[in-house]
Amino acid sequence: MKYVIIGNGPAAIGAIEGIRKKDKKGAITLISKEPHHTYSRPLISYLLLGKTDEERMKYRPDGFYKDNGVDVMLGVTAESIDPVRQTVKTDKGKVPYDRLLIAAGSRPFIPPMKGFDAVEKKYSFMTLDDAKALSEALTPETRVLIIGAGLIGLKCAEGISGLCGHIAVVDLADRILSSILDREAAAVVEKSLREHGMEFYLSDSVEEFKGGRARLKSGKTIEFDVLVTAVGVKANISLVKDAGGACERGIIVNDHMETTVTNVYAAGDCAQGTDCVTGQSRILALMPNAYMQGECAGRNMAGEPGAFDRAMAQNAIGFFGLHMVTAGAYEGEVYFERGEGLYKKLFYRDDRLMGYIIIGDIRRAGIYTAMIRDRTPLSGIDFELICKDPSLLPFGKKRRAEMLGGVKN
Amino acid sequence: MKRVYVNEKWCLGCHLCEYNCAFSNSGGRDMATTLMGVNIRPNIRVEEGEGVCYAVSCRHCEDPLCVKGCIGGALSIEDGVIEIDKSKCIHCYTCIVMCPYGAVMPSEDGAVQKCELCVKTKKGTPACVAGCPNGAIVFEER
Amino acid sequence: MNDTVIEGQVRIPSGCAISGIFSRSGKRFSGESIIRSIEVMHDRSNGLGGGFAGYGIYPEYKDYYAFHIFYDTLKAKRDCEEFLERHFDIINLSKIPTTKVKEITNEPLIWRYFVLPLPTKLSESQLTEEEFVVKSVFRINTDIEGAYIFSSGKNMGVFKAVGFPEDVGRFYRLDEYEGYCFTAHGRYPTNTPGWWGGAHPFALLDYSIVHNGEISSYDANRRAIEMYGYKCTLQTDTEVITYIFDYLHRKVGLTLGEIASVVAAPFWQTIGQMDAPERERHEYLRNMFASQLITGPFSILVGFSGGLMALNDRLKLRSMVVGQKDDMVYMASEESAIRIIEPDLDWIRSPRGGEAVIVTLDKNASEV
Amino acid sequence: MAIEFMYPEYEVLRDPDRCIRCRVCERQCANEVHTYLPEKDRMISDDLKCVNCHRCATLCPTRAIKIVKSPHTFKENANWGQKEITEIYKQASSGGVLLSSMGNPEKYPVYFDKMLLNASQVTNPSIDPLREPMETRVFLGGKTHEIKRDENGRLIPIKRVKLELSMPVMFSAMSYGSISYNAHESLARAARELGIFYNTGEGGLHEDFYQYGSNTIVQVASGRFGVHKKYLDTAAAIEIKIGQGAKPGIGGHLPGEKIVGDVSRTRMVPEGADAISPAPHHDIYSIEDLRQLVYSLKEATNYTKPVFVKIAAVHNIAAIASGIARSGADVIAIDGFRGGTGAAPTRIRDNVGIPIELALASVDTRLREEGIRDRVSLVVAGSIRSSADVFKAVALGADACYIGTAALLALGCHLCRTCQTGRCNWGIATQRPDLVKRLNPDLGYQRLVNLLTAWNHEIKELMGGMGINSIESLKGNRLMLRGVGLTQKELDILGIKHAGE
Repeated sequence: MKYVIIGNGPAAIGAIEGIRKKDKKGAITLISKEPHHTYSRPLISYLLLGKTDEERMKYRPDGFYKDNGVDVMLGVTAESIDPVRQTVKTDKGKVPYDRLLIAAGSRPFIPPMKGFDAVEKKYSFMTLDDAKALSEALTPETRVLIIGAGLIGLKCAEGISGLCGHIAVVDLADRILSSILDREAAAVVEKSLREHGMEFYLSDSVEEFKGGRARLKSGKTIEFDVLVTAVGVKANISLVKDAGGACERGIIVNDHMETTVTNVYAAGDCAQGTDCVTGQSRILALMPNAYMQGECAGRNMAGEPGAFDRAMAQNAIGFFGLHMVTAGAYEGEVYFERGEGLYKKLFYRDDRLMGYIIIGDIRRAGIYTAMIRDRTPLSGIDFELICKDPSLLPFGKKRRAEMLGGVKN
Repeated sequence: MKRVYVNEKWCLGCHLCEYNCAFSNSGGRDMATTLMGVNIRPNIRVEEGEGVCYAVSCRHCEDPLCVKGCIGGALSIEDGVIEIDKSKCIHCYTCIVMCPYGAVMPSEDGAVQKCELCVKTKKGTPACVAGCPNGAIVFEER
Repeated sequence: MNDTVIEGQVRIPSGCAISGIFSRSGKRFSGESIIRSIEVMHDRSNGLGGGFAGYGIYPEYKDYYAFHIFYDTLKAKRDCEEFLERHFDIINLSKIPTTKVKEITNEPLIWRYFVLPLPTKLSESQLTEEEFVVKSVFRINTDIEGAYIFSSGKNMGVFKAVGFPEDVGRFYRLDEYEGYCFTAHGRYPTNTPGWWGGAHPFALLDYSIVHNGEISSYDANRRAIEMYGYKCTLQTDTEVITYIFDYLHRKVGLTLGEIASVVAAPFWQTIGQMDAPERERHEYLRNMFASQLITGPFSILVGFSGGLMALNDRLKLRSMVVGQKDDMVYMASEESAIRIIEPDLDWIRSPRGGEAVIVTLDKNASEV
Repeated sequence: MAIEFMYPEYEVLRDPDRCIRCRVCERQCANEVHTYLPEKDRMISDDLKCVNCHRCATLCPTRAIKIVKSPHTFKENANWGQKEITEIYKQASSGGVLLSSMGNPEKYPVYFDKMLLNASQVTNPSIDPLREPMETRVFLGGKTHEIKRDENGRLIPIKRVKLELSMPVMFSAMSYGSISYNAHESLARAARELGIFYNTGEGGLHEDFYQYGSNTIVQVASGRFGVHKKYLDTAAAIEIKIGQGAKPGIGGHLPGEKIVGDVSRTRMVPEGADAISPAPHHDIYSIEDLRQLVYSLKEATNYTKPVFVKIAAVHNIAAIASGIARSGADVIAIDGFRGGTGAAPTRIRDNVGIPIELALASVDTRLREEGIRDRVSLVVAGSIRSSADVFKAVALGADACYIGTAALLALGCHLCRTCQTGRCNWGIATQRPDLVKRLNPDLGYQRLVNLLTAWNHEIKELMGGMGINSIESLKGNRLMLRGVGLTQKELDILGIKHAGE
């Protein structure tokens, strides 16, 4: 069996580990445009922050490819696939496959902005190379303008906060981290970030760049030396789309990570699957999902059936020591608790927990995540107790015996 | 594979496991001097409720969500034991969001800590098990 | 009697040599060969006791109990004879013929009586004849100071003394006796009493026992057997073993084979592997006769009317071999003791621990 | 009374350099001796409540706690000791009978400690138990020397009721109620694993333990609690309890507070009602009455089970045992004056009865003199503390021993002798659920198995040393014993010689 994997992120690594759980021998070829050993992209902000280095950023140890018998083609770009002959055409030649995984991820999306092309120092914040280039452009006096107050934009802001003089963030949304936080929660985080010297221009956008200045829709102007665009990403779907596979915003996959093209799978940020909380088909561009989709794809490619139907939004992020965790969908009734160092919202509906936002004391939040993932009926547990304090106590003896005692009921 | 299992029927809520864990992972020579005045942060924690008590520590899942979720590759499985490489942990706490048992937790320095079955202390039986006075925590194949 | 403590006052452990010769056909042979046999094992004795038992030696008095008695004093003889006359019909009495041997000293008066219980006394006692005899023997041995009956069977006799067995044999002129079975004993006691009664064989009625060993179960066996009317006055292994055999054989009615399964019982583990009926029998015997189990080293030869049995303890902690040539069966502590009298054996083997070797006279044997 | 003249008997010493305030002691002490003072970040203790059970000291992870006898003392007096004085105070304060538990702790001679064992040297070989089989299997029940044969002359085994024990030790009667469910489960499981027996005592048999019936001796005592047909049928043997070594001549009393839930159901006593076992069986006022009960029980169980009669060792024990041996009983169990109890009046416990060694020796001798030793087996109890005690008892003439206190020690008992309070910190003599759970039978039973496995090894070693490879050759083998420091009278009663003889 010949496996070909396009991509070198967590989905690709998950696929390798998934394949090898079942098939120790089949040939695996990995094609990646980036020339680097697999590394963790979210770590690039920590690299700038000095909390990690290139060595420690490696997502898997140096021997990983060799230990798993992977033939690696780094710095090679996959250009198209031929689903009939089952080959991948790359800029270095054709590679045949029996099973193909597209784990090509996404690329920055930059909306059309007047004068953008003329901005001299402009960067994205997606890759290791992006991060290195950005950091080289910074001096302690540099004023940085970040377009986008989402996860990427703000992690970038945190990452460079010690390397530059000033940071301004512009976002069209009325709050920061609009994709994961509600208004109140966002305010909590925003306050903390402002305390670290950041400026926010929300419900606003750039009308025009001119000289070292951005003029906003609201009429405000921001002077800057370096521009970072972190508005959003676009899934890399063209390989499948061109081969006639179904795509929307991402490559459509089922619970087995199969695309509509025979023997072609997709996983990670380029794939669009079902959100187990909402039931909607969407891209869940999150590392845990990417890995688990990749692993599921790998197993299925190696002939071991098994679905991954537990994809959901789940985020853990921190800025300057303020931690927040979120998961699921913010729908239904709300349990709200706010106290010293704690902001907690639990969303529940139809006898199940739908989602949560917790800022501050995030200990044991995984118990809530599991309840969302497992659709634990709230009527079967002491919900009041668990709202206050995530523990195994509300689950009852029998369930605990399964969880802690290995007892199979 | 041998794992730590907890039978709450026999848990006395004495919290010795917590102290034994904290001591074992401290690398200290003597518990009294090592833990004197220390607010311990054990990898196993006793939960208590109405007439119920039991200890919770990492289950060392076969299919561990924490490892899959770890964005930095800091968590890994070595011979079935889920270990944390603290130097690679960047304190994102994705693992905490992933763990259904609440068994992964931030340590004092911010990196996550979790039960590693005392493999790094090289004492064989995990300290919580060895010190449990009532066999409520066992280390065995199931 | 001097100041030395003797058997009965103290328990004296001893090592020994034993030998036995048996003619299946009942052909009588001289006691000379048994002397030669036991003499070979000279080093297994230390001169502090030797003795013999002969079966078929008194054919002319075969219906009478032959009492061999040591007397320390004439008074003892008088008292004893008075007792005997009151209870028995004495049809013959004589000194047992001896030869002066320089190695044998301190000899007591040694007398022999052929007797039968007085019918009136016997019926008065409401005992069996044998029981009457046993009771009388016990009474004399315990109550009449200085008198000791050391042989009380029919058509058999025990000859023993302090000295090396070969000297004892010559002393008693054993070569002048003829019988179908002889056993011999050379003693190596680890103490120095000088009492003739303490020498072996030990006999009661027709049972005579020569024994090599020192049993560990002694007091358990003694206290158990004493419940059944026996008195272990000598505190010797041989005495208690003799009583156990007498009890189990004569009173309880076990066969010699069954007795072997009691006194040298198979281990539970072995019993557990037997077929059901066999297992149940062994379980029963071990359970019911638990106190008759003998442990510790022993090899014994049990002489009885018409037969001879050899038995080792269950672990075979003492040496013993059995050989055969034609109708003759030989049993001894050492092979040399057999080869000296019959170099050309049909076979020779070493019985396993607890394995009873029983030989009896052939059906058409010439002599009983 | 305004002033109590009591001063703590023990003091809790806490090493401040070692106490890490983990508060394990506080959580584990049912007597509430230890308290944490958060404002001072200190542990304090109320010594007066301490019973010296060592739970805290044992669980303290830093060994910071020591319990010491209080040096606080009365003026020296060879006649009025601390015990005598404080007992007066207690009674003057309460007006009640003094109660205590476990066995007689007073300084009477321990004859087991004055007897030494023999070993083989040169003249006969010792036997290596690692190389040769060493048999400790014991049968309890009367023996017969009657022989039956079939037409072919083959021996027909006569069926006799009997118990087969892998070794000459059993767990003595301790009722469910006086000890906990988990203690009972530990005993039952250990008995099964070891191939021996445990005894229900007079507390009935919890239905959960019917599965251990073939290793269970059920007791029929004067209160007849928990006795019914199925109870008898389930058991391997039935024991009529006449007396108990710790309290000969008196009955028992389990207070109503302990008669709850399963204890009530198992005893067949209404919840909250006191369970009072009368001093005598009111249907046994004489030996012939005993015979009737023995045969009633045999009838009720179709002559399938051995019947034990358990008596306390009292002055004329030999004559009593002789009577029992003739009553149809299969086993006589004799409980010496050191025997344990869950609660007994102190004066009775400490002053009534005789030592088991002397009782055993005289009973064994008497039964042999009367020629009836084979009719019954003798089981002795009353402070058998080690394999050596077992060994000496067998050499004196016992068929087997009962152990109670030793078994409880194996389960964690620290002999604090406050069973009567029901606050056993070791989960043994209590019915409080939070305390009962402290005894995990998975561990408890294993410790019992370990203990007796070790004892059995030791018994085999001792046997091998004296050249005996089967326990029946030890039974009554008093030559293997020698006395040290005993008077001629004592030696005579024990039927042994003095060392050196």
